[in-house]
Amino acid sequence: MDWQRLQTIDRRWIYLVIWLVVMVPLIVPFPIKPKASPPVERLFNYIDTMPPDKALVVSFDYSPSTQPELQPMTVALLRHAFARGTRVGVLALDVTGLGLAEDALRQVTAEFNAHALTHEDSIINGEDYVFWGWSTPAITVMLGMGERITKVFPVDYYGQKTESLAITKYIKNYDDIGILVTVAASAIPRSWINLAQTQFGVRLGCGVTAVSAADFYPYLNSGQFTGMLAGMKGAAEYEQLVADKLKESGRDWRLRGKGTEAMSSQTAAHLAIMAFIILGNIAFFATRRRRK
Amino acid sequence: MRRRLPLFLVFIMGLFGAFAFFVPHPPVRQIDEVLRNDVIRIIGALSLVLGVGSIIRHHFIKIQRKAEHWPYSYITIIALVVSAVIGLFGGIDPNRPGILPTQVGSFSFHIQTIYVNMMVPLAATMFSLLAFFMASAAYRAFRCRNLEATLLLLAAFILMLGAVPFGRMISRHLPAFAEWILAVPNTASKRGILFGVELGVFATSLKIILGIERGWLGGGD
Amino acid sequence: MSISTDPWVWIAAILTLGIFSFLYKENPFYRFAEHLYVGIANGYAITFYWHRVLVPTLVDPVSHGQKLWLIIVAIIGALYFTRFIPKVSWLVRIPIAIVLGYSTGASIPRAIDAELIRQAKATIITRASFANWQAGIWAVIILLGVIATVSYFFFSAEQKGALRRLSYAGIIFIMIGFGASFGYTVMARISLFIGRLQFLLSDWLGLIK
Amino acid sequence: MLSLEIGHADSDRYLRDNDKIILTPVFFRLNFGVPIPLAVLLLTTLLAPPADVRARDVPNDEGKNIMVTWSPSPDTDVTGYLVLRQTQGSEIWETLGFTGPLVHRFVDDGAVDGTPYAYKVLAQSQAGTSESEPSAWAKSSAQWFDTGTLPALIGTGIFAFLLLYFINRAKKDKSLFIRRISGLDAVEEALGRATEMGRATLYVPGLSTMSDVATIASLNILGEVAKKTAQFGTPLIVPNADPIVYTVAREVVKESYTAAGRPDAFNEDIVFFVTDQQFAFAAAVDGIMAREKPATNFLIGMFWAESLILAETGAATGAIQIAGTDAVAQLPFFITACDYTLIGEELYAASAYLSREPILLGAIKGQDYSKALIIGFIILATGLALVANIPVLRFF
Repeated sequence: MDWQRLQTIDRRWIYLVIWLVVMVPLIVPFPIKPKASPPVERLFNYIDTMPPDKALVVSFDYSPSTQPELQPMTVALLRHAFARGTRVGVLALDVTGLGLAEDALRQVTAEFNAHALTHEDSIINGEDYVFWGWSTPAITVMLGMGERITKVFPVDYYGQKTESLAITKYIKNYDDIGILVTVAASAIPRSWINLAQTQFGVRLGCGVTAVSAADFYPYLNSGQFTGMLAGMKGAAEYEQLVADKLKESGRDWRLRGKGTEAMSSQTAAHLAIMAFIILGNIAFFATRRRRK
Repeated sequence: MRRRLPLFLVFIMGLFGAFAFFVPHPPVRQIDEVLRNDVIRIIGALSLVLGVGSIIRHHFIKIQRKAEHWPYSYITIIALVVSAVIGLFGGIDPNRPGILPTQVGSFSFHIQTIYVNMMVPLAATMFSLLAFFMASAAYRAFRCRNLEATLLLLAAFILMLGAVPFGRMISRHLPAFAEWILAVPNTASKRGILFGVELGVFATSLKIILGIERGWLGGGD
Repeated sequence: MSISTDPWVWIAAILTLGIFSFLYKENPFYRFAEHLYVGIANGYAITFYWHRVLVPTLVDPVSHGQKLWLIIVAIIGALYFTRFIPKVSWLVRIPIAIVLGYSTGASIPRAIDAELIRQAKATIITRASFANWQAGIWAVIILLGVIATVSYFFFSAEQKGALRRLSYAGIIFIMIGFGASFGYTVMARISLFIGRLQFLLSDWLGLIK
Repeated sequence: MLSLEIGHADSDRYLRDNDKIILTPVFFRLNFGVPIPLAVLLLTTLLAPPADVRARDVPNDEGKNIMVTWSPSPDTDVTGYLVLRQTQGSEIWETLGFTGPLVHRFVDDGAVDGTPYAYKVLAQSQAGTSESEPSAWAKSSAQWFDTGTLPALIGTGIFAFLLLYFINRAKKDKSLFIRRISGLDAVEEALGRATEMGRATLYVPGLSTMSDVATIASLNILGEVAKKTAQFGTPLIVPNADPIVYTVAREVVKESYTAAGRPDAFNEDIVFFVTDQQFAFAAAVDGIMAREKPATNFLIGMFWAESLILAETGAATGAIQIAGTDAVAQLPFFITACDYTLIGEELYAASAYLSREPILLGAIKGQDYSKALIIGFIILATGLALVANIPVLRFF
């Protein structure tokens, strides 16, 4: 074998391999069943055992640039809530997150309504969920929601008066919220702690990008975040937990999990890079020995 | 005058910038806020004209000299002018249209539409090239040449293993070990580097304010 | 399979492929995307600086007769253009001096306060660090690592004897840290590429749904 | 219900006497033999008010702020607190704001300095509200020195002294030592290679503005590099991502060409601006690297995620690459993809190293002593904390 040539291989071969190992699993998925790490499991378990009258609130605090990592999380969270009949409130603190929230809600409600037979099964806007929309500044939203949410969002994203929505009766302020999950690529989760949690004691969870996860571990360890989803891996683990739950309750719908799907690409890409490193070193040692 | 006035200004402004950090009294705070929010921003925004002038000139020279690939210079100039006209006259806020219509039938060419459908995908794609470049950089650089290079390689390897489900299959403790590397040796080295960097920033800033370092003045007298 | 009919999706897809083609080699397709990108980026910057900076901070107040002193600021900013007039071109140094002076001055206490003092404080070991023995050992390792790393950056002393050994230990820490940062970032970068592929395969080609 | 009546009054014009008027009958009736169950009912629906409301000026600020603190109502069903303010000489209580049930402090940021104010706090629950006694009068004032910045002031003073002392000494003692920095030793070799190959040299002074000190350090190095390219007659390409940096870079390069005795070799197209958008700039520089194939690339200054995009493309074109940045997050990528990397402070030592100017070398010595001081301080503080159990962290 020509080790010397392998050492100075045209990098385009490497690019081609990376391209293929990422793309093929997206088209032909070979699902790797992810095993949930403790922070993901804690978030799932909390939401799963929350009193039925408490709502889940998802705050879309990210922009399209981090969508590949974060959108699967919000989708999985919505699925989880609807699967157990939990009421859901949705808002966005990043104005570009509005479109992402709308996409996620449209997707997940369609998934559930496609299998709905009765009014009870259906997911209905204003009854089972409310999309408050966006407001600024963040501090006013975070504090105002502790007093009365309809004051912060007098009309919802679709222009309906929030006071007139059936769901408003059940979600008035933080007291009615079982957990609020902020999904963000910025420092916003910290503001949720500093304002909403220290002032009103609302329970928080977060979903963050892989790169920023290290910054949030201290808050997870101190219990300020009940759980955390970090990067695509976190999203994939949550998707799997939700899929298992749906299957258990006889709803084996095989919904598309962008996180899980991407995880096989991620694993393949990581293994490929590691294989390259190993190969490079074998070639390196082989040529060095020959030189001696 | 030509050198002294700028040096004097740097000294005064620098002194004030540092002073404002320690003094919260209203006149100082207010001036500081005005400097930051108005003066620096306006001066900065006006400097863009210089930059745009430079890029247009750069491409005009190419076209004039018929330098290699000169026809592409037209693309930059035309794209620049067209998007600037759309943005300046069509408005930046979709809800407050400018004097230029930005919609033909159902087709919108508002500057935000251009931003979302051209700049965002271009930026995201440039950014995603890193997936490939990390692989090729790792392949070339991560060789066990000596102890330092080997440690670089091992640390990267462990972190990569810890990131995928495969790592847990090798050892249950691997993800935790990866986290430890990040939290302990990594923190130590970053902090050590940071001490030097901050002192370098401090020293350079002081030298500029005191006029010891004056390379920024450029040539001439 | 349902290919998108939205012209903007097509434009985005074509530009995406244009950039990716650079991985094979520099080519007219990439060159086109690159030149277009630079042009639009500048056009957008002009738009942004005008509508989001100059109009609210300068044009609006002044046209309403408020903050008239801003006109002086605008004149100072306009001194940039003296660069093109050889006789008074030195005046370009005035706006530069103002921006440079203020920002370097402001960076002095902040470098000390936010970074040096805070980081030094975090490095000091107290009895509380030993609340559990593991955390205590880690704190000691961090302290030793910081000392070793800093010693690598001693420039005015010759690297021999104890200093040489210490700064070599510093390099070891630096390399482990760099390797860890590199490995840690891989996943985020692959995610970006997955995002682009999902756009191409799903939004554009409709191959996966 | 009684408690509802207490809180019923419009809080914007809330008279202090209200609660007395309404509370009196309660106690009246209690004292005069109301059936016990009714009394219990009345007492439980009554919310205990917050107590011990205190107001004081917020220290170390620009005035206008008064901090209000209180002991919470012992009732557990409190949903929040409303803070009210009265200006001396006025009968009106105005509502200032709302805090959550867990927070027992509030900053009034709308006070007029020197005017006395009194505050009271209203506890709210589903059942109703109850309010505290008013606080004593308090005034806000502005301070001339923020005592919280004292450590920074002391640090600034000590480091500035060390720096200036060694700069001063260097003016007399010219034999200052500086250790080897391999990245900078390579500059000459790298430029020589470009000359031999008859190819250009690319210099990217980072993507940041002049306010980033790394940019200034980079421009100093650019000055030295440009002198050499002028001497060797190697073409130089300097693309910029900030208009002001572009202006200064142009001046610096022009000056270097003049200093090297080759003002004729300088042309306006050496230094140019590209765009201030990060990835558009990266795309353009990648294009330049791939088309012009410079023999040497300098990537020195402040970089973000584009660091590896530039460095890997440069490596692919076969250029010798010298990088330097103080952006700790980007150093791993430069280390892996470039031939030489100036790590952190090495970037700042560079202009002293290249120019060998005694003043700059003196500054380096001052920085070294400052570092030694920091390390000594950390060790000393650790010693004191561990051996004598002195709460050192509280001092700064």
